[in-house]
Amino acid sequence: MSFLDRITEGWRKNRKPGYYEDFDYHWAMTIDLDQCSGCGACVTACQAENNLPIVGEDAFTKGREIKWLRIEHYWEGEYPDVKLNVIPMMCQHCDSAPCETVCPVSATYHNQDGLNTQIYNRCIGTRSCAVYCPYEVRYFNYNDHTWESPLDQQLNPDVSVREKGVMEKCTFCIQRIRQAKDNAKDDGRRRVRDGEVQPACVQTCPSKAMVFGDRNDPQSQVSQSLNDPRSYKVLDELNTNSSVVYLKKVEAEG
Amino acid sequence: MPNIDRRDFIKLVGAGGVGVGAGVVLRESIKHPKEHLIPHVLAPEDYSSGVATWYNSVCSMCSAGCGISVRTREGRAKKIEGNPSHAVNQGGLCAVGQAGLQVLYNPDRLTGPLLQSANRGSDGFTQITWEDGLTRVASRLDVLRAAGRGNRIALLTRGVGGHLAELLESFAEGVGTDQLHHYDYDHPHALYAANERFFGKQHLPYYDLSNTRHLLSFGADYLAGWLSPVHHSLGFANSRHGGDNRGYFVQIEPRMSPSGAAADEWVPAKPGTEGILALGLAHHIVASGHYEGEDINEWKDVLSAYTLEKVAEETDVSESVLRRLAESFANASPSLAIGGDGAGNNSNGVDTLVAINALNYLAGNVGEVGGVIFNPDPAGATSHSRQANYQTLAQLAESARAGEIDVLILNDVNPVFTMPLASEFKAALAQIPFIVSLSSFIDETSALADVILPSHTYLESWGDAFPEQGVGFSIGAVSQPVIAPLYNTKATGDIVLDLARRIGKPMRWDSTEDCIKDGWNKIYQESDSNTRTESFESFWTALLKAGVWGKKNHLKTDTSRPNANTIASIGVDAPTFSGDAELYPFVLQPYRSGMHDGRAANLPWIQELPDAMTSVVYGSWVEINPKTAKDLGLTEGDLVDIESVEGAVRAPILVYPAIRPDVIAMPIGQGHTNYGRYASNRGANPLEILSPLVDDNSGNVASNATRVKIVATGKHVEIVKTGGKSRDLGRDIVQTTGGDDHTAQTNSIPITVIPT
Amino acid sequence: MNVSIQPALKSLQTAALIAVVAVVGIFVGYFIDFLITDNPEVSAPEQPIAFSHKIHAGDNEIPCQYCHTEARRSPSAGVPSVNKCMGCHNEVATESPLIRQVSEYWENKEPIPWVKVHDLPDFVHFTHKRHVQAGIACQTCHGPVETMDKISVHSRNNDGPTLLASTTGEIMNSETSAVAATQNDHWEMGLCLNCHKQHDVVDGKAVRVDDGGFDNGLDCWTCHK
Amino acid sequence: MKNFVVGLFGDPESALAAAGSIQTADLGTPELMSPVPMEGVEEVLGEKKSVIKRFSLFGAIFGGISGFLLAAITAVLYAHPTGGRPIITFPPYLIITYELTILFGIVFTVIGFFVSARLPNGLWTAWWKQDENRPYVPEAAVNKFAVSVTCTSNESVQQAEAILRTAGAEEVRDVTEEN
Amino acid sequence: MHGEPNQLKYTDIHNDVVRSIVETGPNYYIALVTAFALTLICFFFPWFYQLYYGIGAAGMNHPSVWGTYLASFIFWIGLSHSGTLLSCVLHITNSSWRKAMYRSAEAMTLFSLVVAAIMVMVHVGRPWFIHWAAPYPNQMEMWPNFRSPLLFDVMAITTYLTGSTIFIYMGSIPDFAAVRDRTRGWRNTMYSLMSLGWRGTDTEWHRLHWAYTFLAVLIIPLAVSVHSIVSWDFAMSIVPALHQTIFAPYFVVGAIYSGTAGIVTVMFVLRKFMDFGQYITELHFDNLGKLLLVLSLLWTYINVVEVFTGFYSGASGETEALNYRLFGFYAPLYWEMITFCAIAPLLCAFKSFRTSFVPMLVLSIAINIGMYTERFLIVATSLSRQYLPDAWGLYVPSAVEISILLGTFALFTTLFLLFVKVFPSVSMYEVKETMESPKKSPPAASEGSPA
Repeated sequence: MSFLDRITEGWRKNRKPGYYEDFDYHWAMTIDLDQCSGCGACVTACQAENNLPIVGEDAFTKGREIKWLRIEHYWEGEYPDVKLNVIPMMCQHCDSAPCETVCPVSATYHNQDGLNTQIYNRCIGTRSCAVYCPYEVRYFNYNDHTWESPLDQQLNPDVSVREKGVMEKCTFCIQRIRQAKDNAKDDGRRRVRDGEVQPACVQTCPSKAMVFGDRNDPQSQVSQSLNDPRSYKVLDELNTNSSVVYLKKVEAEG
Repeated sequence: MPNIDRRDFIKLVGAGGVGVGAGVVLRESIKHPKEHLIPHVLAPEDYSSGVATWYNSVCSMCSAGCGISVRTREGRAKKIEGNPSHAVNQGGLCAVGQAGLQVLYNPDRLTGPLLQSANRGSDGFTQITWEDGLTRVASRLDVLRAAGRGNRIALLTRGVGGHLAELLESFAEGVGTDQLHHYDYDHPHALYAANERFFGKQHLPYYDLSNTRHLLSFGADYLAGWLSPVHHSLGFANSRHGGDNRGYFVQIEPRMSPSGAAADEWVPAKPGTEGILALGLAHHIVASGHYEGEDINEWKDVLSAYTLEKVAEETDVSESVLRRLAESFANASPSLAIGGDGAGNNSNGVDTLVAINALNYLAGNVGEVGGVIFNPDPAGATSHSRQANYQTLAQLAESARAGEIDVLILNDVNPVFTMPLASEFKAALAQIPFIVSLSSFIDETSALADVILPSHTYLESWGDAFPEQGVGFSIGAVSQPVIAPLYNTKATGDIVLDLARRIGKPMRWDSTEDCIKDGWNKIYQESDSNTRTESFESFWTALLKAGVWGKKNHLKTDTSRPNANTIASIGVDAPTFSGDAELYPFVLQPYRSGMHDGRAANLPWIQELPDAMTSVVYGSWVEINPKTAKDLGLTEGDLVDIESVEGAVRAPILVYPAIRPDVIAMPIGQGHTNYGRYASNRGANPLEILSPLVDDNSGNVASNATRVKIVATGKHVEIVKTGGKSRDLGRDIVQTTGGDDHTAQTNSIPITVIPT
Repeated sequence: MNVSIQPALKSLQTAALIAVVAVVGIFVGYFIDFLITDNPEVSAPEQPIAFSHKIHAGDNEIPCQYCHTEARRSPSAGVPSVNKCMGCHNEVATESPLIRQVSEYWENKEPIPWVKVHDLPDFVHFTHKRHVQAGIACQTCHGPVETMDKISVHSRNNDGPTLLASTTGEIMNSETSAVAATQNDHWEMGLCLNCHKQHDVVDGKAVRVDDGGFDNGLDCWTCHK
Repeated sequence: MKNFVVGLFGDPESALAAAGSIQTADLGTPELMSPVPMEGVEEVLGEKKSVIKRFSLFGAIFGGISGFLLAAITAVLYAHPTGGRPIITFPPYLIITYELTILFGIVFTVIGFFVSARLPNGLWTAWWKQDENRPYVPEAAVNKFAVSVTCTSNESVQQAEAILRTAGAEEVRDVTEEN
Repeated sequence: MHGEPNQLKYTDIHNDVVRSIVETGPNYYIALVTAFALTLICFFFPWFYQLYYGIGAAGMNHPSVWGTYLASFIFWIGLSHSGTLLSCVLHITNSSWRKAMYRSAEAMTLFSLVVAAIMVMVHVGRPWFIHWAAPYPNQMEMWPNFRSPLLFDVMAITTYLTGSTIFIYMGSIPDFAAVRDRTRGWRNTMYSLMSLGWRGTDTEWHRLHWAYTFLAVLIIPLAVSVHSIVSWDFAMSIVPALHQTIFAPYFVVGAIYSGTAGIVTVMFVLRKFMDFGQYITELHFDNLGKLLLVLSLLWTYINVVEVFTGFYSGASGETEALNYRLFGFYAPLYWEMITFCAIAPLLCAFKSFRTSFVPMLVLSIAINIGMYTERFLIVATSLSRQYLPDAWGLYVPSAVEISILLGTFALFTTLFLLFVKVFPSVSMYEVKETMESPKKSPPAASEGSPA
């Protein structure tokens, strides 16, 4: 393939603004806020799966925790008519992600699975993506993190340990997606089955509030969940076109 | 070319040399270090480098008995997940369960037997061999046993379920003592007592949250700490999407717990008045004709005092709310009332829980789907009778003080931390001549031991579990080692077996594995044809593979009515509190947060897990109502002393929007003085200042019945929390809907079980 | 008076020469270090036992996957267990001093601490399984291992495509064969990228195509983690 | 033989007048050297044209095109979709285009300047033989205005010296080829 | 010597300027060594520590991932707009008062840009990979992302740095030639090379004039674009209070404003310590004072507009960000900025103020403190109050950051001190141009013929 051909080919394939809709998969997640109790199991699952560092109290005090998935708390009203609304907040894998365009070195971009990916070893640490992200779900390694031996033995070998100066964020557990695709290849299947991939948070959620799957597949559980009339996107007015969809909490009358 | 003289030449050579050196250094500095490939001597069958192997086991972080699947790579456990086949948790797992890996890999774990060579509690431990350690212990035991004074040996273990309990039982018998106590701070003694009184069964029933349409939870934090949180979460989620008829959840508690936050309605009744409230509802149900049983008149008699007006006054809940709750509870079918720590750990705790049982009975929820179901046969479940309540431990301390205990064997239990200071438990331990600990860590209690024989973690040893509250039917699971022991430790069962052999009372098993297998063989033999396979061996293999076994034999069995005496005994007194209400204006509610009873405080993931309600990490705090804070002139981070009659603890103020103004709350779990690098000297332990006020019906301390006062210290600290401002300022981040569009069915969760 | 800059340039020549020599020196030093440590003759790390791939894979034509059994089913190719070595060497060449070393390890039940030669950085995800199953010959990346007494860090493939004779058990024809990593190719991103660009996967086998270009695993997360 | 006769003047007007006389006397176009740019040179010695603007224009156009192509081609060579935008996104690429337009405009202007002013002095001798040696008087960098005449014969030297003196040169020097 | 310029002779200028280069007193060395030592201690040591430890050495945290480093970057880029832009504009408009000061103003541009570029290195997490932001062919076949506003920055700053360097150099060629004739040894070699063999012929002057004019024409839009692009680093995000169309003009005005104030400071220093009193006169301070007044009014206007739009938007995010800036944690800084940049410069309405040197120096420094605060507030207040209140945080610079901030000034001073010894810091030929040219006089021997 000649140089010129490669250019024309690239142009042909990618010129349309919506070309990402033709991607192989389009992973998406729904989170039912009516079922989420904010217990935090997903937070620890994420930390365990993705080698998130134990940053220590000092770093927490300075606001440098690394939580790819966090639970946000919003109180409503005053005592005694007070309510707490919780919402798990992680990378929304926006199709129109503000963070992607700003990275000068393409360390974050939209991949063929519709994921907003972060290539740690390409990152030079401008931190602009974290500024551009309205969900504030990008976390920066302010220093090298260590695991006191033998805690290092729990590190997931499928996920790299990020070094200082690198931005990181939720990947939808892309290593599991990759593993599932690998398994599908072994089985001679072309596609991953619905439910075959579950990010750590979805897998562990005690109240099964999270559903993950391919929204290109209309039969998938997540596609059906997306059609729920309760579905909404956080900060949808920013047109980020996110892939994480929340289902509204129900306020029932006694 | 310029003329190069000698000096120039030297310069050139110098420059070249420096350059070459710099080049070499440059390349060397960017090269990767060499690594080694360490092959096996003999390749294991189920091992392939780079490929994950999963082992099913049982979580032992609390007594809920969730099934886990542990992912291992290259012989190391990498991740704990819920076992999707296990009916209790169906793949879900709480944060503490996942942090079990850090029990295994904790840098503070003991790596071999230790001997206290200095004063007790001084951390003057020296390494000894197993042989040495076991001999020392065995000789002590042997002397006592041989002299027939085996009863001077006391065994205190954490709540051990399954066949390991049988093994310990057998050991106690062997050494000739009946002082075998299981101790868990969170064991629901009051609930057992109340169930025995009302249902005549000293068991935990199955609370079918999944199918209920209306849940009244009296201080039961069922989503976070009560009985089987993961299973309750499943039930909660299922009920919220059980079709058009979405479950309605009411939480009655003075301080909003995570379950209260998830509920549709939070009712901040006065602390300790939950039972009165329940009886008020019962009164309304009976009075308004919702209950039509034959014994209606007896009920009317006993409930006559609990009119809504009076109850409203006593509980500080308006009459209209009470009426509405009673109506909807009675009309919803099925409905369910549960009572947890908040209600049970009061001076009137058992009465309160009996009242809640009565409420269930009156609403027709007993034995019904979506109500309270007793497992017909809690197969293999451990008897509650060995569980030590506060009184038992106080007695143990008393005998220790009296010099009646010669040897104390501790197994992974930390009463020094969870017992109030007023019990003087720690001082009592000092009177015991010889203390052995089988703990994997040095904690406040095992620090007092003379010999520590560190046991395996649950991920390295055999065990099994039969969750008593179950899932509506009998279920059991085997806990198998998923990783070769990291250190020079032994399984608890093996230590006990070894000791038994050494004192000449060998048991009928060779090893823990043997014991577990033996137990399961019995289950296999007794089981019906559904679970029969070709042989026990194939059953065993299949069991280990699936990680769980169950028999779905739930029957609507127990609909028996409480007899007249039972009904007549119903009644809840006003709660009593220690401390003068004038001097000590606030009721302290110590509650269990993410740290469990404190045993998870040494797990960094749990320390770093923001609290479910306040998002605080690494530390303790005191929750007070905004109004109270304003009255006292306190703001977040002001360091205060919480003083009870018994003592004081120091922690910063956290203004908490959802707590009664006359109540303050503190999380349990922090305040360790000696529990490894992650837990030690962090926060405060509210259990220390509890008054030893005991509910005689359960024998347990009424932990919600201590009055305290707040004394400002004038100091200020920064509370470490992840959250910024917890108000959404009209930004619609968490959106809600009250309309009809919530009826769409999405995540209906079928309860499944895969019997082997 | 002359204002040309040439005299000034001339007077600077020595200084410039020194600077140039120093800069060239850095490159030379870098290259010398490269030659020393990367030369197959010199750079191959000393192994605990002087195992020769030449004898095993070359002279005796033992297929690679006879020992590296996991290459087909696992991301890592794996090293054979001591047991595996002893499987043959119970019978074969038992008296050789090298084999004696092996049997010593076996008798002590100790693993042999082989030094890792082919190492990828932590952020790289590479799976042998996919590549072996796609019919890529080991030598494509590892070089003519069957000619090496010692395995060297960077494979140099001096003989080109003829080395594609597969030791995986199947003979690769020119159609299915992957192109060999060319001479002096280091294990850098460009090496992987080139091959991925030039090949497509047809029925699970890598096939050289001329119009592939974009689809075959060019996503960064194919190889990064 | 090539001689330069240089007259030094204390003021620009005299120097300009002298230069005009030299040119009228058919002694070739003299070179003026001054510490500041002199006004009115073009009236006396004829209009000067420079190729700099062509260089600038070419540079700008070249820079613009290469800027856009750089952005566009590198984007399609290894496509990394970002923000759901098309791979060739005009608004940002126009900014790159703009910047490179200016960058190359500047660089080519400088090249144009060097070429047209034959600087650096001494590097262009290969192409402009007559530039091999050019006269210079250091005073011209301070406060003197110099007129330099290139003479190829003794007569012209004398003639030029005469004209310069007449015009009021403070000093007249013969700057002979130094080899 | 302190007469009016038109009483000076060409030789005076020549001698004064050359003296400033070749004659170096001990004070200069003391100043240079001090500045260099401060640079090492305050800038490079903390930076190396940060390289070793990670960005955690600074005070940045989760919501506020940008901090003083970026504020310093904008500040220095802003300061750079003093010189070249002003110089170009004044060159095109033929303002003769520019000529005595533009060389040092351009030098300010250059060194500000250098410092700003270094601040980028300080700012990023892995500066050892910063070359990945440059388009060059590599085995990874990776190219930078040209869609990124940060890459616009890279391109713009590269261009601006190139342009400014060339511009200051081109303007200095005749002066290098003049200095060349007065120096010997290695200096002569250096100036010979730097002057490129300039002879001052009519053709050379002509070419220089055109080239210089073209450069000026090219650089004016470039300079405007540079700070617009810097503003887009922020404005292209959707952070409340940053996502604003007014940001580009806001930044450009702010940049010229702080740059002009910077020139006043440098003018004062040159006047005071380099004995250039006769070239840098009240006239310059007067004109710069007027410029400052105009710019301060413009700047105030844009600030008022910003406050108004924020207030008028009614969007929770915008109003909260505005509220926070005006009355929140950083409010004292905000009001300090308003005092220094909007109120204090009104003094420039009085000619007596404009023409007094010390008050102008104080004002110029105050304005730049205010402008630094502005940049800091842009970063700090917006990032700590974004869309999700639960992710709000607070950012306080660490000691390392403050030290590095101070170090940048030392670095700048060091570079500038080196500059005044290499470059003629007042443009000789252009100052000569502003004088009346010598009149016809009787022939006389040339005075003080240089070597």
